[in-house]
Amino acid sequence: MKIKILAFGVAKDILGGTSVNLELINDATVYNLQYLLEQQYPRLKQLSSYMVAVNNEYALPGDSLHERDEIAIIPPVSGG
Amino acid sequence: MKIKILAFGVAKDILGGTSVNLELINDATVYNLQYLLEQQYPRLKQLSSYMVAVNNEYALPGDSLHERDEIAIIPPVSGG
Amino acid sequence: MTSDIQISSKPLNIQSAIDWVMSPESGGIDVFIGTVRNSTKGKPVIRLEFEAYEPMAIAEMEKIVKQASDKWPVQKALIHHRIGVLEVGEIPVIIAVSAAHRAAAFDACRYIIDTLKQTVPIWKKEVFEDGEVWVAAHP
Amino acid sequence: MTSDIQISSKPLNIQSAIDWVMSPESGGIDVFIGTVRNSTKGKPVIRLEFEAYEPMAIAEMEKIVKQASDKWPVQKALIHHRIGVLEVGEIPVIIAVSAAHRAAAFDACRYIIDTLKQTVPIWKKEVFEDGEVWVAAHP
Repeated sequence: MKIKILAFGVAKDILGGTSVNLELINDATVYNLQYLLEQQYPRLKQLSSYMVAVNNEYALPGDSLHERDEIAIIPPVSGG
Repeated sequence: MKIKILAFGVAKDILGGTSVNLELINDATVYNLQYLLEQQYPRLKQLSSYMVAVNNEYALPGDSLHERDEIAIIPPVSGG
Repeated sequence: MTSDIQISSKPLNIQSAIDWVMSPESGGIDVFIGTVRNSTKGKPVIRLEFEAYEPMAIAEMEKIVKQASDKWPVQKALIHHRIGVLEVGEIPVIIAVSAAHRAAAFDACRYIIDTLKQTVPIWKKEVFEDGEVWVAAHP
Repeated sequence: MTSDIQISSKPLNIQSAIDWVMSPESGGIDVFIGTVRNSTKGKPVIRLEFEAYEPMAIAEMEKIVKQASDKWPVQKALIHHRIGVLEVGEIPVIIAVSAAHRAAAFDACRYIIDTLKQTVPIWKKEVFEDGEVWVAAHP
């Protein structure tokens, strides 16, 4: 399945834009996505940490992804 | 010596005005003053508590009073 | 640390109080605003009347601000206290504290209002429909 | 408990934020105001740039306000967060909480800003004379 990943903050710099499209196996997990992203964008591994959000909620590594999900890379937040 | 006592809040109601004049022995202490006041104004004893201030500072029972001191009855405060 | 401590019989101005504590060195400001509540222990309050022993109240507030700035790295601290007759919704007190980091601003602001309520010679009379009472005067 | 949560690219208005949380049932209001500091770790800051993942940031702020009102008896809670370019002295965030008694207002306000800084997807870039950095991005 094809999914679109939104990127913010430093992740936008690392991914080279506000979103990227990726091809993932059906029912891929958040963990699968992170593995693939870190292969393609090794600088992600240099972050203090980062989370994946699915449909505006923080997701866990074992959560499954679906084709129309809104998926985002959330680098360490620093609002306020 | 003659001293003038300022009264605030509920003490103003008990003493019947914003100030009263009292005759005290020379070098009377805060404790002496409180004793005399409570004789003349027994309702003072019904307060939760009250303090005496001398020259804008809270005073202790053993502190001495002097003729030109600014003396005030401080009932329980409730500002803010 | 600089401070601005005032007792006033005119309405307090929140914006100018906050403007006063802000500075380019500040990262956070904590502000406490007291407001006159329409009831106390379930009984409707018509208005409040505040009275201060002004010179001593100012001296006590200066002490409190000094203690707060000894305890926490505060940049500016302001206490404005209103006296006289206040209707429901009006503001008896504004406390504003700026600091480089927010923890100091929160800690100092809370310390100032908590201590003010214990030591500063200001008195509040609650006026009800059927009478009035000096707050905290009697057990 | 009612809340007002906004993300805005326009300057935040302190007075209207405070007016919104006030009510005749309130006895105390605590307000936290973040301000852009002119330096970080001793290095002069020229400006900040804030970016938000808006729908998720709003959802996270709603969760935080809900948690705060589950923990403390809060009457109204407001979070206004600015995004875009902010100069030194400008205001990235205002949090205002009203309650019948001040302890709840202080506790909830501090909980909201502390939690916001940990969980809400908003990012800050510090711009220095010689470069820029996304805050907290790297160890």
